[in-house]
Amino acid sequence: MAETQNNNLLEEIIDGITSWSRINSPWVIHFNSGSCNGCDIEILATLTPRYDVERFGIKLEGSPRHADVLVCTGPVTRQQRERLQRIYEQMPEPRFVVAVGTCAISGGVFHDSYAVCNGIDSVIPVDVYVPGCPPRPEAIIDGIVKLLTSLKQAKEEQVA
Amino acid sequence: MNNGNGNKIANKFVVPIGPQHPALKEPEHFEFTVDGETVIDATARLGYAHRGIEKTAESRTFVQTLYMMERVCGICSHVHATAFSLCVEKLAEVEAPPRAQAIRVLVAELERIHSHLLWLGVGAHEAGFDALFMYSWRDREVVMDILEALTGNRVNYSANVLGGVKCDVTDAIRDQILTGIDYLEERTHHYYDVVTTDAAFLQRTRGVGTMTKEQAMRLGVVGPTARGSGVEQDLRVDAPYAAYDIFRVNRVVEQGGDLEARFIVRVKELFESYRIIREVLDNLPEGELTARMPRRIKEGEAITRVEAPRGELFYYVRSNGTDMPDRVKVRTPTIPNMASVLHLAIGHQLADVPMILAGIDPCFSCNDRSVRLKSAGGDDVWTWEKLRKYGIDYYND
Amino acid sequence: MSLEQRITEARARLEPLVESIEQPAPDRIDATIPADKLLDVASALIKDGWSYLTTITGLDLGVEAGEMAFLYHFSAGALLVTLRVHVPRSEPIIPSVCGIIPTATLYERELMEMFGVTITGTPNTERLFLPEDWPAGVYPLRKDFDPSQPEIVVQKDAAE
Amino acid sequence: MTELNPIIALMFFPGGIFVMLLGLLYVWINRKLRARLQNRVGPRWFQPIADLFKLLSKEEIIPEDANPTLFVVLPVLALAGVLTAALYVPILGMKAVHSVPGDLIITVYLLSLVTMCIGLAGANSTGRFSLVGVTRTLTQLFSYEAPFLLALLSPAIMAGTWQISEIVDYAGGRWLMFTHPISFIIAIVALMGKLEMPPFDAPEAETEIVGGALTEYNGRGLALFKLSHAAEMVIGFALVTALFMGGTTNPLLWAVQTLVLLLVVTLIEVLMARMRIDQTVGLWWRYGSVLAIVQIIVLVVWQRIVL
Repeated sequence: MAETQNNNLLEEIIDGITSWSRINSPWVIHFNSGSCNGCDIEILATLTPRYDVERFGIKLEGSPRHADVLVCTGPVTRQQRERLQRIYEQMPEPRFVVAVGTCAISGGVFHDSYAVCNGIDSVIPVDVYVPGCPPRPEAIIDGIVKLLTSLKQAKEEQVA
Repeated sequence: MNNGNGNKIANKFVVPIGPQHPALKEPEHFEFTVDGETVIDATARLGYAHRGIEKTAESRTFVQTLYMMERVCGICSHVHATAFSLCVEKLAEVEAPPRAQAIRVLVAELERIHSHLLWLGVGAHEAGFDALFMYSWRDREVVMDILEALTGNRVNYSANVLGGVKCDVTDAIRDQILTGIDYLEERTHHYYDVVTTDAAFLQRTRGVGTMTKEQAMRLGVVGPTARGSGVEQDLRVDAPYAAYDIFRVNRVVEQGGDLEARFIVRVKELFESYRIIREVLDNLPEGELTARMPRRIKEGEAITRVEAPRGELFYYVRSNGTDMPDRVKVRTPTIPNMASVLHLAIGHQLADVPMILAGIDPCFSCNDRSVRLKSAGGDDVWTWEKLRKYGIDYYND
Repeated sequence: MSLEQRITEARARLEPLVESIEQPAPDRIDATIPADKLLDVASALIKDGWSYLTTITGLDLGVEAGEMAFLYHFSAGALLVTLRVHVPRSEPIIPSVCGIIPTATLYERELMEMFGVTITGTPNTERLFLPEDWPAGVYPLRKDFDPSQPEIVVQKDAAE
Repeated sequence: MTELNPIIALMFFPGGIFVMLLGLLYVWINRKLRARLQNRVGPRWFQPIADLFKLLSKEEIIPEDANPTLFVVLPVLALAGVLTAALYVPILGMKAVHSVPGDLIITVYLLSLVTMCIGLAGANSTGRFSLVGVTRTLTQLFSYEAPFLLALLSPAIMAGTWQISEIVDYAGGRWLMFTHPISFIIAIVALMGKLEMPPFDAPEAETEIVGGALTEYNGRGLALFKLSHAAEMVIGFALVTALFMGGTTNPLLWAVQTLVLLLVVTLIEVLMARMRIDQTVGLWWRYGSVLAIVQIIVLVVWQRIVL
């Protein structure tokens, strides 16, 4: 009994550290699947002095291998659809997807166009939707923070 | 020249350039055909951001199309909306009231400031100079606040309505704009020194991607890229639209023709924009903001050309008497600039291609994984860097 | 170079080669020309850098009219000269201007893929905007194109 | 220092855990300073530790055309190299744990072992970008290595030995920083090249080649490489302070000296744009090596006249 006692204590500690670290250092990769660049410059604006996401440990990474959160913009044009899937598959587990902007949620203004697949969730599973055209940098940060808090809750339920 | 698989025939190799860059509307993908040393053909493959806008416009009413036209490019959305509404106003023979025209000029110049500061930051980020990127984007927040106070949104501000504008300049906004502009003007002097004197930065911009005036004219280059090579071409001066005939713009032209000249043109245009904004605010005409606009636009064609931050923007609208446009043609300034730079590459040595491409400063933050390898025989995929390295070795030995 | 001087200059260049010249707007001059005269009129217009080709607009005048029109817009300062080339809808063929205007290749590629017009002598016939997996023979900007035809095959693969 | 039990020395105090934690602290100071200089708030103090644990807990993906054992072993090798180098260098103002004649050369080459491992790792993971990252990393290695070694040689020549502890004794009173200004500057700038800080960060230029040599690495491998990079920073600063800034003194003064060095390096880093790889190589071979050789000649001649 004692033996199982302390090794699930050990597990608990390790779980605690891993989820603490995942919440505190979400590395982000940004993919533009045919967006008008409105959302992209707002995402880039979150790095700059006024919003500065580095405070939360969020770092913009170049390679999908290094990233945990895929921040995706644009209504997924047909040309980018297959590439979006490929980028998603190249990210190591535990990975999350944040769809930024109305186009990423539903194809937005270009909804019924022949060249658009209407939204990210028609291609890859999405965790957080950030509405807005484009959403303000605060909204994007709020989206990522909501993703992190949902991680925390998922952890608490798992433990409870 | 063999490229790894030893064949000497003219082989086609693919230079995968990043598919996403805020300043270039369309992510692109360059392909060069090489015969021995010289480049014999260079083409681009666009379409990563092709959303079928021109076709979708035919199934939308004029008002809906206006909102879509604002989202062609997130950075110069006001200019697209202005061009489209001017076209439709020409078709319906409706003249927007003078106050609306002046506010259109005001928002257009504010947008030019925001777009130029953005390009200055992204250009610096591309050259690895992150301090300038952070500072220029921090100052850009000032102009974003002004735009938000004036129109209600930081990006895609949709100040335009068919027949006028829907936002007005109150005294409070007026003061906010004036204080913001004073602060920005003082900061832009600092940027002007950085762009012209900072050694580390000049190493990456001076003599890069040079284009002579004759080449620029022949290839039909537009906007600051053309004005950087001495071409006197500025639609606000040549063909004044909206209220540019009242608020005169003086042309900013540089003779250098290289990347540094283009940086200087854009920074000088910032000063020009500050002056125009102050002029507009000082003598803003009184009057309503919109003119009555019929729902059904009678049959006809209209063309408007507008000076977007990146160059000449061309709009062609054709109506067939219903409340839906029959055809909308949009030609963004990036297409001719890119086509001419590609054309410039033909005949050059393979080793010069990196400099020429860097000239239009596409950002290579490439998630290159998203580029499909060309499977046709004899193709070889060179990374951008391998090409650059090849250029260096070529000149050393 | 005021607008009037530009107009007189444009008329001087166009008169010998063209039958009718209209002026639909104060800053615009139109000239309808047959397809085979396109090259000489175009080179007359761009001689010694007087004007440059802004773009080529493709128009499908509808199945009943059985005609397509291609508008070559040349801008010279404040003036815009448009050359209109009318072509039967059944077999639309126009000569390429890439010989004299090298950068026109992008506009011509767009016309080919959007209208299905064959442009003789154009250096590059590859697709410009449409995605690689776009079915051949389907031209989106034609009036008789219905968007439902090339349905977007969306398979939600086993990513999640 | 030898009375300290070697295992503890290796594992905990001046060796392993301590150097890694100190390295993470220095990485945090560097990022925070850079952010503050760019008018940003910058990361919280535990950020590097959180990054480390997160990377350790991520899934490990090994590209299928890479040799799996090599892919896994290389990060460990890099970290091992750096930690052994830590034993020869006086850290925290205390004498080095081991002192072997000629250990200056050992330390320098152990430090460049890390870059070799990164290069091999990049080559092994055969992604297009890692291949390019490798060529850049190695070309840069060959460009700054010679001047770095020459710069470190000048105190060695004055002290007449290759053993760090003896050089440190010789350099005890004198602040060689002022008597050997050129090699001091070259040593610092070469250190920036070794740590791939801007303006020498062409090998991992995020806007050009995504992740450089480590594009394919993730999870554990990346964590170990980041750790070895952090430890390398500490050892580099320790080496330069020991040789040029008056040898081993009390820990407080050592901490102040290294922090001042870190401030100087971060200032240069923020102010400079990234130099293209051919410009860096040009800079090193044209100016770096020539100046270093001139310094050596001046020293040798001066030594001959005076002694």
